[in-house]
Amino acid sequence: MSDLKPLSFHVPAPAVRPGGAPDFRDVKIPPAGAVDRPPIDVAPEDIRDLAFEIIRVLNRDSEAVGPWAGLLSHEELLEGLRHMMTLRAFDARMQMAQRQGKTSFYMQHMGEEAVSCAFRKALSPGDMNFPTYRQAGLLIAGGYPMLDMMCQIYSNERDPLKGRQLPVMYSAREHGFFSISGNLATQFVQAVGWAMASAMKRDTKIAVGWIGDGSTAESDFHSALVFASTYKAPVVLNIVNNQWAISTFQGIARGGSGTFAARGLGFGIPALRVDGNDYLAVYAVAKWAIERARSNLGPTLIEYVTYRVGAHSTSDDPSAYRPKTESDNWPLGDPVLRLKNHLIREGAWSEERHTQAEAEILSTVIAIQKEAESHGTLHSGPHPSARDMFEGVYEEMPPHLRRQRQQGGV
Amino acid sequence: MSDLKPLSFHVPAPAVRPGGAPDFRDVKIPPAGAVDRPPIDVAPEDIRDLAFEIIRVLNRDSEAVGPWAGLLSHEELLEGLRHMMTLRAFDARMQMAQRQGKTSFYMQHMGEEAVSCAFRKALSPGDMNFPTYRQAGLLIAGGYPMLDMMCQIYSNERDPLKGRQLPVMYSAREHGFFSISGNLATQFVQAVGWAMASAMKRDTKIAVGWIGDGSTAESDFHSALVFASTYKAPVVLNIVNNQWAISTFQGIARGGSGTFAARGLGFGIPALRVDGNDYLAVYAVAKWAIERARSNLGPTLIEYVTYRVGAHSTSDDPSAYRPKTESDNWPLGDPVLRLKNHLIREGAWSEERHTQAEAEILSTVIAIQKEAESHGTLHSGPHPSARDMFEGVYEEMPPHLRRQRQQGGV
Amino acid sequence: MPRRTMVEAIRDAMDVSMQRDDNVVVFGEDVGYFGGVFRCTQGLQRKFGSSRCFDAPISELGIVGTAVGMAAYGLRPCVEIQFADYMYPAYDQIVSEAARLRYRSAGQFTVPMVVRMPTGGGIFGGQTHSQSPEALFTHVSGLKTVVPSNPYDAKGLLIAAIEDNDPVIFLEPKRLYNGPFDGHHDKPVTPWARHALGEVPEGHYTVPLGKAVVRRPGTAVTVLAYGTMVYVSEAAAAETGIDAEIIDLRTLVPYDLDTIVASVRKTGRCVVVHEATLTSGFGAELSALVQETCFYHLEAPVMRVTGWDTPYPHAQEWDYFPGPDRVGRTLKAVMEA
Amino acid sequence: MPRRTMVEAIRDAMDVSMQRDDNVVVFGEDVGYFGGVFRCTQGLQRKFGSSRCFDAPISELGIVGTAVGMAAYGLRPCVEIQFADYMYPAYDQIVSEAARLRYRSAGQFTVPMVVRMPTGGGIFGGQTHSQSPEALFTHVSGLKTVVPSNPYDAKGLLIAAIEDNDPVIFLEPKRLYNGPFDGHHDKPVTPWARHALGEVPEGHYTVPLGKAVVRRPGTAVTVLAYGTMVYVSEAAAAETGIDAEIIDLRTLVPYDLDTIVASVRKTGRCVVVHEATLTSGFGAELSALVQETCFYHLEAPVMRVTGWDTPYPHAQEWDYFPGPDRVGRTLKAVMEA
Ligand SMILES: Cc1ncc(C[n+]2csc(CCOP(=O)(O)OP(=O)(O)O)c2C)c(N)n1
Ligand SMILES: Cc1ncc(C[n+]2csc(CCOP(=O)(O)OP(=O)(O)O)c2C)c(N)n1
Ligand SMILES: [Mg+2]
Ligand SMILES: [Mg+2]
Repeated sequence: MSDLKPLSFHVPAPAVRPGGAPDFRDVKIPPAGAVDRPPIDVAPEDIRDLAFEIIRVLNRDSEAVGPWAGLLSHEELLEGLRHMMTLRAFDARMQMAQRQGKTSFYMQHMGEEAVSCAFRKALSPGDMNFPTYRQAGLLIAGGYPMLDMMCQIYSNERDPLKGRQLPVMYSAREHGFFSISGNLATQFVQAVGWAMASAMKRDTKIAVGWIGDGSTAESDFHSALVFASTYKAPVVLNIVNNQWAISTFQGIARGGSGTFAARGLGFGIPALRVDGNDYLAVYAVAKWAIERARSNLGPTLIEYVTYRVGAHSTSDDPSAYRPKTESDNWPLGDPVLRLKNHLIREGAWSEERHTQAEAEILSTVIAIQKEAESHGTLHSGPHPSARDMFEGVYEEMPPHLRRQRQQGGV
Repeated sequence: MSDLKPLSFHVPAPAVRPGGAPDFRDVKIPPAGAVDRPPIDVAPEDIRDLAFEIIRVLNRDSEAVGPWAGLLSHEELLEGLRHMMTLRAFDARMQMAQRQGKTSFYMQHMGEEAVSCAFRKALSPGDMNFPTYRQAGLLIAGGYPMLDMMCQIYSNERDPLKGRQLPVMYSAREHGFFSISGNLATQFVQAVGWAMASAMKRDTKIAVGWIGDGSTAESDFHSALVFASTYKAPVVLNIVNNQWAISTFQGIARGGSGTFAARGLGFGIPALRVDGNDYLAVYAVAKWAIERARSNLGPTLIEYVTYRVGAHSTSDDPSAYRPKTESDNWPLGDPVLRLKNHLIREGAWSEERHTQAEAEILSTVIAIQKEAESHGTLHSGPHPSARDMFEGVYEEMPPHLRRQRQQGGV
Repeated sequence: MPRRTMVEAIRDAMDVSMQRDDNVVVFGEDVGYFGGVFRCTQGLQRKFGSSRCFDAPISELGIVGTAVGMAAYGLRPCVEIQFADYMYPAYDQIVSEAARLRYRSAGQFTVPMVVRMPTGGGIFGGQTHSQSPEALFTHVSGLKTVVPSNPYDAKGLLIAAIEDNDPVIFLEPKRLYNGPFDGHHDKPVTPWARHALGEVPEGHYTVPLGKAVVRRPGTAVTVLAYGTMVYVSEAAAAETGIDAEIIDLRTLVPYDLDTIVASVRKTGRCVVVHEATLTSGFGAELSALVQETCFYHLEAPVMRVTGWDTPYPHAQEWDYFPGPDRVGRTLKAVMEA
Repeated sequence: MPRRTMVEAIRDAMDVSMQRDDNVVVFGEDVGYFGGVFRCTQGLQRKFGSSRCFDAPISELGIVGTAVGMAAYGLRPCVEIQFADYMYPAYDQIVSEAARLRYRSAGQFTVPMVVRMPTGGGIFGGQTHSQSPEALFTHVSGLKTVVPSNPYDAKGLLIAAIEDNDPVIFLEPKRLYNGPFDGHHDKPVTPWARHALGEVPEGHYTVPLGKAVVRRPGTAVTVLAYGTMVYVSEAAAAETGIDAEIIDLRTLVPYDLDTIVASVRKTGRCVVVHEATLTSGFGAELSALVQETCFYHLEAPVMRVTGWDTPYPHAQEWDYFPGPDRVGRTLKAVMEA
């Protein structure tokens, strides 16, 4: 042992940095239709390989192929397309509103629209999502009023959260959308608790946890797997792997040859990976996992392989840490475009109708935005009152807070 | 969806409870010698199956068989036997001392002696363990003075930790033994940090994290895997699965068809399971993992399958939650007996020499105990002083603590 | 009326609550089959089934995190952290989630959850079985923090906490589980059976959160205490002969300022006693509040007697613990000031 | 002398420390290639290589937990938590491990580690980018807690913290990163280039931990403040015309009692100001200390001006923030008391 070589420290780095040419050669993409669709009561140990595959339905020719295809009608797919287009238009407007100083902060979904929009379609009323800030598609596809979303973003007098929360940190219980936390990952384990409660009460509702690739490093992710597997909770645990966590690529979170889905294997939790830019694949996998949960078969862990096309938030500029054109080279393409092309190929849609729909959607969004702004923006008010600030800390305001409110003169 | 069946809540329970007959039928034990020994630079994805096997060397006939056998001489094995016997004698005496009120608390190792004693043998000077309270074998096999251990247990005037720590929460930097924390799991990730530091400094030393099966549920376990895999830290991560966590069986921590070792798979960390009651198997696996770490090949996760024969601690009575005779039925037997029988079969040992060694060891332990007690016990003193209580909170005592020491009159 | 230990009273509170409300569930490490390392949940699993009372993995984060989800769903989880010293892994879920959820969701989601944990020293538990972290909760808006000092209050406060619609941290002074303890560790233990506050009514009753109680009326000096320190203060008053008015706060947040102010304005002197370390302990808040509200009535500085600013040591337990001697000395000092 | 922003001064402190001592390493979320979301570590990876400055997974527990291991090995990690609001997952490693290790190992293992984190409000960050959790550290024996208020101090204190052999929590008031801020949010931002304390010497120097400084000498009332509140207090003094003596504490623990006592004994009055919520905030400790040590010199109660006991709201930021008006009103009240 005297001729020991010194150790060396390894810090993973992405294939390219700004200035370099985008390179996704190490992202292995199996062909569409290639991955089996096991029965929902499959033994988790029999499908361990699915944690290292990618389930895909739409192929390069925009056809829906393989065992996960064929679940949605054209009408349903057109509705899905509209949801994604609406989310994209909404994002564009709010992003601009932030630049205009009408709110402090915004976070967009560009490139990831299929994940939340398609997943939402597979849920039933009463099911509860525990989302991150990048699943507004759940609200849009779930029919939550866009006006409420905008009023919250503007922290105006009509803000359903009374100005207390950051923009985009929505809460909509009636729409199966849990209050978003600014602290990453905390809600992944709460989803498991909700699901446990549903099982305890012999309810039929399930819960859904959402987390980003980077956030899987947080402790709550682990607790969620521990509790979900121990109590076979009726929960779907969704990991949205959009390749980036602010400025760090997924190699800082993933750990060598592992996958995020494969984190489930040590817990006996069925683990699937899916093409997150494929509306049909996302829906199919979501439906499979939701059925498992609802049939009391326990949790499923799903990794959505997608790409964050935009900046992390309005406070971020990704050109500082990745090539500007990286997103153009993302091998799974654009979810809106892929679904549009599929519907055109199926004869259910056309370029013209798409262009027209785009214009229609935009003008609807703009109309709602106008209405929202008539209730105020962060910049110009009117805002929720200072009184609102003191309310709701407890069910009843305790004496010390009442004294403080008096001191505050409100 | 109108005819949905209500969900139901699942709480895992052990096969038997007090009053029932012990039943280990669901513990699958592969035959000794059956599991391959891959090269240390194997790709983690090529040995995923090892996370669901058990590496064993000693067979039912006390022979050492298979690819993991043949690494230790008889002399070395005899030394190992002596370490385990010493730990057992030490435990017996300290357990009794606690009953006699000479200390507040004790935790024994009965049944798990091979794990820490054999692992220690594979380490080099300068390597650092981050142990739990059930690895005193690392100290005994590492030559740490038993007198120091006892003085710490008694919190007497010669206590190297000055009365500040609970009994059994040793600290011995010079012996590669990190200060034990009373908070479970916290040190698993610290081990990774130590290993990262060693790699950063181009040192040749490695670190070893230790954790119990139950404690793998804690967050630090997850962080350790995240950081170890990200930075390929030169660390061995040891999970001692002794089937119990105080009163809860491992089903409360494991999650269905997973194994503790398989937690490594999602991180691309090689994961092995080993017969923890087989001194030879533990040594062989330890050596493999330590060589990997020292060759800059990164972390290894090892699950030691063993059984906690005794109570959790002197505050615990296991007859309240498991059959009294359960330990007699543990299919992997007793580590001391198995090594003894192997050495006898090899012609290197005999019943007589064993009995004689037992007596010798006991009298040595008793002699040291006498000496330790001459320096005081918790019951009767002399103890470290109240002055010691105020020292060492910071490198230099800050003014406010100096004032408090004055007020305390010391 | 039956006499109960504090352990029995706490168990009884959960039993009564579980009977009255199906939504009350109890879980934690070793809490189910075994009934908890201090036996506070013994028999509940057998009585209510393992969907109502069960063992949890060793993850304080997971215990509180799932409880937050359950509470938001509509249950009333009452969870146990095995020792308060082990609450830190759950601290994020308590502070960032349980305490904030009602506020940030504008009341859409609430967290009617109780987190029970044994607190304090006196059992030779060393630095990880002896801590008193109450100040880490009292600083967090949205939490209520309760510390009972006897079986009667423990039962009534715990039922009130379970019925409360906000998250409540319920700190159980473990040295009081089996009897009152005045710090004279060399004297035999008094059982609750011989103490009036060991009388615990059957069935449902509550002791309201946010109300302190005068344990010993007096005129010379007000002592603000809670948990074990109530008995230590009583002993100190008895042994010094100082006619102290001893207030048992019971709830730290929301605190009962009226009771405190009325007493200090009467006595003109105040001593605050707790086991937790001094700096930034809850005693600091009490001291600040008293001088803010009673400045013109104070004849001497408000003094604090607390654990020292060191980790809780093992061998030096009785040097660390603020016993009747230390409290008595401070009472005298305040009287002479 | 060069003028620097506080961000530059902090970066410079790490740069200087990394040059002088190979054992200093810097890591955290987005800290490596990108240089940190507030740019405090920009350029360090390029200069010192990715073994000395690197990106970490999003696990505050892991960041601090590995740093504890590195520090015990012999390095001097200086890690960043992206916002103080995200320190809770690391709280167990800070409290149970970093703060206790020297003590429980009788000095065999020590934790010369710095945990930097942006703190405080004023940037419309809402409840999870605005918190001031200093009291959660000041209650923990074994930790030091530092809050600089200007570039000069930030550099000198951070170098001192990195060279300190105990764990130091280094809270950086994010609203001060680019200029002093007195709470008048509607006025244009003053850059550090126009402030004397924006003068930052090149190279190595330290500002010792545990020493406060008088920012504005005065005779009427002592104001105890730190971070952003130093400027708010200055504005309040100027606007009320009250001759306040403003003390910038700089280090909260160990605190500089001598400077505090000397001032309060002189002025006979004291106001404590911080952004953190009132109850059990560090202001409570300061208030308690002042009245314990200066009781007979006090002509009015020690008063506190702080954030309210609510989560930090988004829209009502300026109703929440203790600005010059609120401080001024309290100064007047204390003068009239
Ligand atoms: C506990 C915590 N730590 C750090 C942050 C700061 N932060 C906000 S978003 C983010 C990156 C998250 O990345 P990922 O989980 O991949 O989600 P994505 O943004 O890609 O959807 C970070 C580090 C936070 N909000 N909470
Ligand atoms: C953070 C924390 N939570 C809970 C405990 C209480 N506790 C001490 S040992 C133990 C069981 C640990 O079981 P396991 O990890 O399997 O180790 P074993 O005792 O079997 O060696 C528990 C729950 C603790 N010490 N620390
Ligand atoms: Mg991401
Ligand atoms: Mg165990």
